[in-house]
Amino acid sequence: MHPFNYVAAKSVDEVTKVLAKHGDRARCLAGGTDLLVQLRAGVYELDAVVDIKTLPAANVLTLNGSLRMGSAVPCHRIYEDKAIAKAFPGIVDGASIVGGIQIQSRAGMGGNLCNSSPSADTVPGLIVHNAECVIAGPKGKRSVAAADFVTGVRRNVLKNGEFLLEVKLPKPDKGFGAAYERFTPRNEMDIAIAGVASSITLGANGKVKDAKIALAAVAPTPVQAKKAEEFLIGKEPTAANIAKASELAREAAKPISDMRGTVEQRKHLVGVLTRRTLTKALERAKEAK
Amino acid sequence: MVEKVHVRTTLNGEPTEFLVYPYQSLLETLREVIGLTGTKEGCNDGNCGACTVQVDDRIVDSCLVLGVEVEGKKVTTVEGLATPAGLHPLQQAFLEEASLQCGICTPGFLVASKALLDREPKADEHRIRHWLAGNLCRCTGYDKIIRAVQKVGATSKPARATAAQATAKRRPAGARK
Amino acid sequence: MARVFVPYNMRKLAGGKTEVNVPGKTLRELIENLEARFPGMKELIVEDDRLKPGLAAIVGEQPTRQGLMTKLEPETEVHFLPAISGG
Amino acid sequence: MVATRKPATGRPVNGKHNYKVIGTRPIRHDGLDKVTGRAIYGADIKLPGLAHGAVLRSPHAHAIIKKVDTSRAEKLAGVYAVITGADMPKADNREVDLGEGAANLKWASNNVMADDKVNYRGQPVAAVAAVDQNTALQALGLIKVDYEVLPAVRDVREAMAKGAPVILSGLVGDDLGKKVKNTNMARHFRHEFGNLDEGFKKSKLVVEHEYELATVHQGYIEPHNATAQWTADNRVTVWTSTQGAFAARRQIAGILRLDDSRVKVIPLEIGGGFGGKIPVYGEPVAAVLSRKCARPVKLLMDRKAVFESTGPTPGGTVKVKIGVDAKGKMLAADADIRFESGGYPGSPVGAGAMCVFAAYNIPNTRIDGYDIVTNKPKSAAYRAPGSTHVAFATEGVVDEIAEKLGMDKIDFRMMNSAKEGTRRADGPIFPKIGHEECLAAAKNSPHWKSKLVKNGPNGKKRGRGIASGYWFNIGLKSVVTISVNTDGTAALVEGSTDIGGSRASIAMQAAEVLGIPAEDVRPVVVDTESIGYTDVTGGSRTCYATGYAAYNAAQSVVSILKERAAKLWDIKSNDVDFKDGVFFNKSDAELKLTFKQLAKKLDETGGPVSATGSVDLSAAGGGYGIHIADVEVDPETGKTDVLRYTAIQDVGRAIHPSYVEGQIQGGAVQGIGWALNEEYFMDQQGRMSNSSFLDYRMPTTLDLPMIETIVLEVPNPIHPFGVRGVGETPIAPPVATIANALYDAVGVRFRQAPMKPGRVMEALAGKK
Repeated sequence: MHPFNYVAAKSVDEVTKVLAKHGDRARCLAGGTDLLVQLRAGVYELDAVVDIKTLPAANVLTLNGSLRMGSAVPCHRIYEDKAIAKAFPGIVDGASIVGGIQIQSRAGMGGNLCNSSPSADTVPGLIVHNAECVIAGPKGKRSVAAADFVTGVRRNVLKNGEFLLEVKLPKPDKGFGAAYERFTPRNEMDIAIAGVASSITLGANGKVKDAKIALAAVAPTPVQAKKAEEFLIGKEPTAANIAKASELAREAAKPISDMRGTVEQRKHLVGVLTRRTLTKALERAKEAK
Repeated sequence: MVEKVHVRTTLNGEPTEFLVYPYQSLLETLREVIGLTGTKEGCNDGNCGACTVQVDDRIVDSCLVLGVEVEGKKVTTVEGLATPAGLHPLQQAFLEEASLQCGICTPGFLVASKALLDREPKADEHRIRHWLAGNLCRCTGYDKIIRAVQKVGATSKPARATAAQATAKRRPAGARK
Repeated sequence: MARVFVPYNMRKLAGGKTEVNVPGKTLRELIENLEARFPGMKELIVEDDRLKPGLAAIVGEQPTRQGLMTKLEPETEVHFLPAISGG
Repeated sequence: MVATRKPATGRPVNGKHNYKVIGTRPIRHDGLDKVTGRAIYGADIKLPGLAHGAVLRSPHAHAIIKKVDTSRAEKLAGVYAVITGADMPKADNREVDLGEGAANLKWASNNVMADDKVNYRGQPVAAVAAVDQNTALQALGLIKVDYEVLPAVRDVREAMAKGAPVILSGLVGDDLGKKVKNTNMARHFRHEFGNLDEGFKKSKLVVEHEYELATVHQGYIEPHNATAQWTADNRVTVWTSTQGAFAARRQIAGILRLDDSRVKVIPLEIGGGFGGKIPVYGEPVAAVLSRKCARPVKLLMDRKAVFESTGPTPGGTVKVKIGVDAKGKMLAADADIRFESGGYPGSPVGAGAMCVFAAYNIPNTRIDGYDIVTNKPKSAAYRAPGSTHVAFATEGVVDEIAEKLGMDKIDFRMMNSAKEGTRRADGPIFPKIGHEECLAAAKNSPHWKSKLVKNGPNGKKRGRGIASGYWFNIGLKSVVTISVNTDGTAALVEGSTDIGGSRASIAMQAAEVLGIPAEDVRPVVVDTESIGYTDVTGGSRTCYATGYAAYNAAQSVVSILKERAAKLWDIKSNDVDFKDGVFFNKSDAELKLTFKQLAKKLDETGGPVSATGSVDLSAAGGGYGIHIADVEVDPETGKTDVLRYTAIQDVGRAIHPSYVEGQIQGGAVQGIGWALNEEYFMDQQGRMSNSSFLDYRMPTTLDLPMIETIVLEVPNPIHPFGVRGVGETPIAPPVATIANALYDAVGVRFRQAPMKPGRVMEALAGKK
């Protein structure tokens, strides 16, 4: 591994200064469960690593209707918080299956987003919750929708000197429900062959006011099944409509065949997982009315 | 040029300081710098749990933690489970239940199981399997490991002070969630 | 007399026979008699006065550990098989 | 000492026995160090002046090495030595008996360090020794190798296809005795008995299918390690985790062109092997590096290298055809077994041929075995190597025949079962074996008699499968020395490295003879200069053969102690009797001494008492296993979960029941992983894509139920306590068991392993 220096950041400016100085030869360290693996495999080299676990602003976790999660907050703090688990079950679905307990002690949503892997387990959930990513940089803060954050395999909107500070989820409307499910050959310690997050907002008339469907591991980035979403809006959330939406979601998937799965397998799984997560999201939406 | 960093931490209840390069993992620090070889390397990329240690109150893969990150923290390794008073009940149970064959994964399983029973003494078989899924074993098929953890959980009195606590200076109650 | 089972790749040399009765108090003697009767056989079984590496002789029901010195009881069966290892 | 001794006391009684120590569950002597982290494994060794090594491995699966430029690496600060194939002693091109089967030394040398050609991706091409691990790894980056890349031959079909690239130009193939050149087929052998065509003509039902298995790895959690020091007196000392210090010594000495005695191997604790740590990998390389920099050198292998460059069990194809008469009696059976040997010849196809029909009594049989070179790491043993592959095929065909005849699956197997006197399909007659007993035990097991609800929740389908597996278990050489302490305990010195608790099971066998508690026998595993030649811990032989040597040593100790008692009572030694740890004066019952009491008097009756037992055994008794599995399949995703698993096995005599159960549970779970998800996923260029524990999916705690075991004791007549080999048989049945259970669940016969979700889903989609 190429030798690098370590900085335990105490302030946002300290982080942006180090990142700006080294450009793409410096990165933030939160859980490190992707960063250290990639460094060791020589995917890239760094001269400096900035630890943001020591930066208070990146470790906030507050729920007051809306949810603010610092980018260094590890998964276990999210799913072990009873209130958050009750308010945002769709987020907990993803947070509780990243790797095993050891990984969940360190890995967090922030790292999952910045690693920008197509099969990231927590990003689809953020998308269907209409999450906002707060980015801090040398010229101050800016906000980007989670849906737009990842731009390619291991690529995202972060520019030189910028880092992800926190993620904000708006207060869910009444009648909002969300769920995430992935398929893996093993029950734990695995990586998604396909993953789907769905959210449904029921209107007063019981019809679908809004629907979001985000797919993982079936395109270079997490991708939304727009046609399937549009189809559902305004309709009764019947099993038949959900099945039709699942079919449309399959068409949004552009998977490849690799060691983890084939194109046909992934497309088929997107159909199955969309139906299951829409059904679960609907259940949670009804409870939230 | 990258210099070694001076790190102060608490290791198995004792203040410990060392010099380490920032890029050296906690696993490499424990084994090569401090010389405690009880924590084992199985894959060095967070997929097998053989290097599991406890940092503060969470179990982590020490291969995916930097040595410099434990500044000011409390690190517990397999060498810290037994105390002058004797083996930790899990260590005794692993021996009685033949829960190890080659033993390379045993340190990781012991640290992980202790962390579980410290927070959920009455964990059932599914919960134990879920908690230990990050620790791979290739010899035992897991059966006798799960039974040993169940046995200690069943016999542990709920508010029992674990052996490790008995020796650590009296920590403020509730210091651990 | 021992009942020698001829391995498949040596059956041509033995005129297609699968079994041959051959005299011999020890395995060495038996192989000498085999060679006398079917020239060319010995070279496939023995190498510098030992069983070829990778070849095992089964005497009765068990692979022999005494090599060519193995004593043969009357009517015992002798097989030549690939030496096999475990995992 | 005499090589083998007929057992004098303690004749094994079927099942019930009157042993004091055997059958109990003492805590293993090395347990305390292993649960406290004090045990020293290969990677834990520390030495003054120790240098850290790293190996540069070929990125290509098949290439000629044109040039290796190490100049820049040698100049890097902190680098002590750099070596390539040119630095390796020229090992001669001859076969040598490694006790574990023969091996060609030139190829063994090339396998640990290529000279002019690489035959698999990951093969070592250069190595560095430096001040620390990171410097060594950085130095690797400065070594420039130019290759002439050749097309990769990825499996048995590609290797045997017309015009396939020839991997080993020097290879002379043996095709049924005929020499063949320019081939990838290293060997084709055949076993044939009775009249096959006759048998099939008379058969009322004939079923034939071809089965295919992917390459699979042993998956031990401890990566390979090797530390070596080549000293000025031209001697090499090696510290390593190995399954056999003496087998390692022979390979290292052969590769380094030294006499065996110039190499001393010190075995440290070993973190799993299952056959994969019988071959040597880093030891000769560390030694040559050490000679060049005059320092001890430690070489640790990373997980990627363990997958890509150490012996997996071969992928391959197994075709089986069985004919039965109207009543279901097997009349004829034909098998065609083709295994990848990897980059150099030597796959376990011979063992596969021995096991393929071992469970059955079939008059007319033919078995063809092919050992085929491919551009993959050289295959090594993996627990009953070859037996799992052939059981997948045979037990699939047997299951199908039973169904077509409308016969009960156990009755059909019982009717055709091999037993004592059955002629094996490779020729010899079976001694006493326990296949029928296992089938009977399976039939009235709680699992087989339990009801299985066929429909699970959310449309999941359930099924139950059964299959049989066999392994012949080897004997070979072991030496044990026992010395009596005056405090009434005994020291036991042995050469078998302890992977599964064998220190305890060997000490227990000595304790049984000496009539003292197991805890009072202190076993220690020593290096190659401290005990007589002892073969590998493998082939399920350790408890059997080293236990037998311990039995012999203990008997000798008892004889010497009888003479001491005789001296004390002034009588002749054969007037002294010994039972349950007490010496008696035959003619005066009042005169008796316990082992402890007599031990106190050693100094006045002739001094220290010590004896060595040595054995060279033909074979441990063959072991059969019958496994039953209940599975649940999610038709929507193709995922299979194991609901219940029972393994029934005849072990002859269970010395330490906990570790016997542990071997059966561990083997079963390795088999389940092999059946469901484990495989080498190779890309077009013959490179393994999934060389990590993330994508090489071994079962976790959450993928398995408890593994129930039913241990039968059909005593093996050729061991003093009736021990058979135990460790390997349990990996043979699972792949077939899971396949048969999947058929019962979803009505599809799976003939490709692993039966991973994608494959199950495709089969179900095809079936609709």
